[in-house]
Amino acid sequence: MNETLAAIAETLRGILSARCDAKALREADGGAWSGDLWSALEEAGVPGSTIAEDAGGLGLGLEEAVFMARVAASHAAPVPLAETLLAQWLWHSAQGAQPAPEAPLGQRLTMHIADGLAPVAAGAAISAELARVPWARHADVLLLVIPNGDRCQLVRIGLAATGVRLTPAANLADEPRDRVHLTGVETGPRDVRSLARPAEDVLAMMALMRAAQMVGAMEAAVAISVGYANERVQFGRPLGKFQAIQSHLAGMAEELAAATVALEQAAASIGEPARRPLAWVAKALASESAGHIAAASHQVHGAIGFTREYRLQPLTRRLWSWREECGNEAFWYDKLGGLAMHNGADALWPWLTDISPSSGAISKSATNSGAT
Amino acid sequence: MNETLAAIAETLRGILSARCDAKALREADGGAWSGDLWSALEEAGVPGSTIAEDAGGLGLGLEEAVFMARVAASHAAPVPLAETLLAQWLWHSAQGAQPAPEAPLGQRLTMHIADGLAPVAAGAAISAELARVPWARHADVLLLVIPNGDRCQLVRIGLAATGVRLTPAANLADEPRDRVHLTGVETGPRDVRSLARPAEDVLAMMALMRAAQMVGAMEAAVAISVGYANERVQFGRPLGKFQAIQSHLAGMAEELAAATVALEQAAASIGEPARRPLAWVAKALASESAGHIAAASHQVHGAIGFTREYRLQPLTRRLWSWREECGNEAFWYDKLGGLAMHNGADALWPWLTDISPSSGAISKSATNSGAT
Amino acid sequence: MLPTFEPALLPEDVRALRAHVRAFLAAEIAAGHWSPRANSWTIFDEGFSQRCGAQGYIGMTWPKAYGGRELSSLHRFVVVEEMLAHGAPVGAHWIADRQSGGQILNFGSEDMRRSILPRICTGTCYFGIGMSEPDVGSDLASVKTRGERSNRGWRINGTKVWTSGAHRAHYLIALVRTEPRGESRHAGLTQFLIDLSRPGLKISPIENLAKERDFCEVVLEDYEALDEEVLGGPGQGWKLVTHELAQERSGPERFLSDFNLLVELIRRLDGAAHARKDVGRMVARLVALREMSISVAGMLARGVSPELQAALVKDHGMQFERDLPEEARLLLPLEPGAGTADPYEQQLARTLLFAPSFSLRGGTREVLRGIITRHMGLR
Amino acid sequence: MLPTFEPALLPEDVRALRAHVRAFLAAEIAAGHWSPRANSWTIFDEGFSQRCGAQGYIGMTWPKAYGGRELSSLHRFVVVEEMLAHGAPVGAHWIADRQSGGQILNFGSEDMRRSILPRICTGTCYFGIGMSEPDVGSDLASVKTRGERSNRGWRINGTKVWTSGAHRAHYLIALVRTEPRGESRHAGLTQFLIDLSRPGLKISPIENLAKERDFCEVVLEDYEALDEEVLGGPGQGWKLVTHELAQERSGPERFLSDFNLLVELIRRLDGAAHARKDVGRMVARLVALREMSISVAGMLARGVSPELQAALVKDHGMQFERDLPEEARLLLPLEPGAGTADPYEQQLARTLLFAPSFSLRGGTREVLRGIITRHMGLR
Repeated sequence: MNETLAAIAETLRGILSARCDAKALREADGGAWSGDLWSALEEAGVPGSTIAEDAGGLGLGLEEAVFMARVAASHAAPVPLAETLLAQWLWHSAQGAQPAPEAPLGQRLTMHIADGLAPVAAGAAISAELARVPWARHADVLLLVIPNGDRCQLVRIGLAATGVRLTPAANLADEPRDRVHLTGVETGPRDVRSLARPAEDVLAMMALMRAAQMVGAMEAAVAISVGYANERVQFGRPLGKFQAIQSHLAGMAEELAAATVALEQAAASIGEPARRPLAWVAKALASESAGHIAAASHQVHGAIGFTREYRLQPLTRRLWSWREECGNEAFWYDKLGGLAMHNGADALWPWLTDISPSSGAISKSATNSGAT
Repeated sequence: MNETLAAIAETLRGILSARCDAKALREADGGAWSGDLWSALEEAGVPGSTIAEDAGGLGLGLEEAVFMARVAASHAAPVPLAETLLAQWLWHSAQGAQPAPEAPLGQRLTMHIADGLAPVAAGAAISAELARVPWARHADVLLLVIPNGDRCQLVRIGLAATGVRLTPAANLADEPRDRVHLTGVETGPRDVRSLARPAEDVLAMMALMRAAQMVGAMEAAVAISVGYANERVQFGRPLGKFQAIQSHLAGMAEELAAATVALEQAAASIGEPARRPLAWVAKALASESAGHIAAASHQVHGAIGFTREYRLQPLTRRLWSWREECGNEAFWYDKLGGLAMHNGADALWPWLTDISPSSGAISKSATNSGAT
Repeated sequence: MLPTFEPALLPEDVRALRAHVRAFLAAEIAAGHWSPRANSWTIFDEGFSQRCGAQGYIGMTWPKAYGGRELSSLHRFVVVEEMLAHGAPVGAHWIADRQSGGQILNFGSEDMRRSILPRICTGTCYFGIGMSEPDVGSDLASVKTRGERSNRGWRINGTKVWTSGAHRAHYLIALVRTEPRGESRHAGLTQFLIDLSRPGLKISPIENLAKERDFCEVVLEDYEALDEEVLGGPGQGWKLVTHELAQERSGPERFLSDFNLLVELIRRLDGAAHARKDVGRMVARLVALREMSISVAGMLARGVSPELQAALVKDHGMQFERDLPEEARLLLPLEPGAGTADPYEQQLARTLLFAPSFSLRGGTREVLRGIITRHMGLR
Repeated sequence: MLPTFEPALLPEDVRALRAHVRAFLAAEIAAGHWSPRANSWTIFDEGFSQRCGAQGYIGMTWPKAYGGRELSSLHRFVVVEEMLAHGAPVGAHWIADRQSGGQILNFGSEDMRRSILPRICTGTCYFGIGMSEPDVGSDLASVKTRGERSNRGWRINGTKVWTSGAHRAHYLIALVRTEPRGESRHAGLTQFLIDLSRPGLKISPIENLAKERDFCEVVLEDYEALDEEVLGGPGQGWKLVTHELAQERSGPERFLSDFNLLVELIRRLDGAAHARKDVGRMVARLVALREMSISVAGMLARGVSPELQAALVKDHGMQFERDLPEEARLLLPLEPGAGTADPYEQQLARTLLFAPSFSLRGGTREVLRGIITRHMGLR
């Protein structure tokens, strides 16, 4: 871990451990906005950290964003941090119609890829119905991503604007996943930017942020399980002395290690389009492991883990939700398998060696890796 | 177990335990014909037991045939008993062009469903190439099954006849699975019969016989594994005291129990066309369990199980072969899933209750169960 | 050495009984009393239980003298499997019908039988399970709840936990240590009938992660039990609880909890070819599990103890129940959550949240696997 | 507490090295010396080993004084992974290069180093592993082979088993009990260099279930070892064998054994849409396993002990290797057998037969999982 990340981790953990206790999580489950937590994060400059430096942010990149999302999720922090960090970064990576002066995108952001929409002219009014938009009810701005060939359009929608209506919905962890109805919502020229990446890249980045959250939640679930196995005595011995429990915990550690390595290598190379499939791998492995690790954690815990007051369920309910969001493992495995078969049998090994960030700058032979 | 089956089991075990030792199995692996074993089985009337009583047999049915195949396989008996029992039964269930006098089909039988052939006129010459015919090199007669709408034709081919040529091949267990080349092989009027069942029924019966063999081999593998776990000491304790080993063995017992129940219910209702899917279930579950049980047996045994001289491998190599033969689990699951979806969601429960032999005579609502 | 599952043939009159139950359930659903739900045996619905009682669906195997019908375990099996397969809310009478009533019938006083069993049969008297304690899961012999002799009988102190529905039930049967733990861990335990309407009890529902309040904590503070409320006699607790667990492990709820999810999955798949293989696999496993379960019911009907077979069906069935939602979510992906009207989405969300509990009830996997290997001849 | 896998960056000159190995292997295949096969690190091919030696592919990390190239573990990693990924028959020099040479370098006498290491580097000197015994599998501390002081040094008696290729190798390194087992099970053990050309040895190949003769039984009957053939000093055996096992567990052969099967599967699938998801899953797992393995190589290069990470990669990789043929057979069903010319069918049959051995080498799963949980802080 480099020094920047270590410093971020310390700051974040200080904020989170005090403000993500059982009471706070229960209130968030009930629909309350975790305003104190968010304010503390804002005071520390966290949500705005991926805003470009010339626009008043810290100019952190996605690798740091991934790390922050992971740490926040290990505390089950009920705030749209992952969404805000990514949306800010995308907005500031994109070209605005009128580059200066730089206007802030918003404070509490959410985003959504609108596959069904055609690119809009600046100033046009937008009507659409968007399902399962994360945290919409607590966000002030929605960043709409509209596919446009090998680019995409980013459209800033103020959620307090006329023509915006929400129907509340939630995931299994009670995180808001609202339906957003847009009826002739007007956009100004400063609200539309063009991003030099295809929408499937943005989806991969969203998936990577979810993978980061899953790794964080899995780390916490494994740590809690180890602690419980050391404390709880059964048949006169600590649980952890039983081979069956050891086997559960070792299996959890293995899957978590694989998912973590996959996450870190994808985050380290998020700027290289030829290594984009690493994000697919990261989300796929995290999604598959999430189910196994959640089940094994509950298996280790027995009945106590099934209660709402115990601290395992905020993590496992998130894992069960996040694994489906932004493409589950079947979705990303399918895409990766399609790529491998498209590249052909003899290209598999060179592709495997090239795709790894350990190989340094990528060679020509891997440039077909984006095609499917 | 009823008395007939108990008597058969005793006879068979007496013959097999003396003649399926390591030396005999090794010779069979090398390509030798297990003549002594077969003669002993013939003397006891086993291979001919499914011949109709009026044709000189015992008139046993497929339920007994399934049982005999299971017991023989538990000793890895290297002879075409399953094939002979089924072929004899089919031949005597079919209608001959000239019913009397009854001529024997043969002594050592094999069979093959020739999907590519059109029904032949009696007396016609047959040319075909048949892949992976079990035991062909040691058999005297091949029963060729030619689909004919909702019936099929059974054609008796003497393997010593002019125009028959073999290319030897084998499965992973060194059981002959030869390629049979037929070039203008002549058939007499007594060589062709018509069976009032579709070819897919015959395939299901062949699959059921393989399922029986797999259950037999799995029973032996589980028993050997339990014995080994009791004997072998590691870290100062018998292997069986380790929770990880217990877990392997319990898992094996569970899968074996499910496969056995599936086999027995399919065998008990093999005469009822509406319950034919039970044979699909039996082969599918046996095939899937075979892999798990073979792997777990080897896991329990460690290195000794990987040696050729140890008695586990004749069983596990057969399991790895048989699970692919006559349709593996993917094939039969697919067929069963197609049926369930064709029947529709609300038909699933009535179908489940009707298909079970525990329900007695089948009701009307299950008669759609043959359709896919 | 290897477990055998003798086939059982359902009695001829089961056919009519099954038709009767199906008609009853169809009418219930048509009347809008409830909709089919996965894991329905945790759903408490007094009205439904009373209507079941009116139909004679509760306590079916018990003597007529106590309100029963003197039918076989196979008859009961058929009623229970129909209820579960249709996702009917059997939670209120579930424990009483499955295990507590049997304990009272076999080990209770004649007064107890006469006063309680007929009320169970009418669907108006409900039970909770009083086995587990805060630090006692699978290792039941280590229960810490203590019973001491008192003037009137016994004074009981301790805490029972995970007692399903205790806040809505009338009784529970509690496993209590009545003599200090000696050489044998299994000696000195006693089962008591606990009347939840009496003083000396503090019952607090425990919210589970699905936000339902099914489990309770029951604190006994100087609860006074009468001598005649001892089941089977002081010190007989271990034998009795073993019998009770065998009942708890043997039923079809061990693989039918999420059957309704499979039904709704098939409906939503609408014949999709990519799903055939996996759907077929689930159906095949169900076919075998159901046959094994019928065999266990047949053993009970013949008076044979199915300890091994019940443990085996439970462990194997539990695995099936846990696999089913995981298969479903890959065949028909969606983001599960609250507040959907779609039956498949509802069942999937509910089953995902309940799946961790599938392995809790009736003993952990390790306990079950220990039973299995012991019977297999592992020394 | 949770394992960390620091990313490693391969040195810049690895790119040229990799290209060199690929060209070498392509020329080997083109010349018809061998065809790619799964599990190729059990295939003994002296000619190939000598040609590898001539290229400088063996003992790469050792000092130049002993014939090595003083390259890093990461360089060796790249050569090894290229060999395995191309299914090259590295069996003859495999053990010597991976573990025995390192033991000699670190714990052998200077004479031993000078006489043996250069021959290993030229691909002409081969080793077997002398750890296991007939009744000693994972529990190495219980070895029964005994060494007693003799006039010339030590007299060794006992039986070693599962020693790969001992009938074709020149040496083995044997773990021997040289003092009676006392309080500590790990004390009193010593590693010896055993010269297989000397008297006092009976070597019998053991046929495996794939009908290959890779493993041997080695009976030592009054075998005389010299004092200078003790590695590291008498009583140091446990420490040394632990070091050796870490080397044995850390390599990419723990997930690349059947890589060739995946290649041939993809070739035969020819883009079949039904297989995409499962192929993608295998590829994803490989991506992560390879990165973890590179991280382990990086730890070795930095002189950090990778005991936890190596155990973790081995156990996880082994699972991948065992799953691969099972996935393949369902995606592309066929009846596996001998005598086919199709590469996919060949690799599938070979891998199915070898799969049971994947978990044998380098310690059973339970041993590995014990190491993992201990490092995780399980007390």
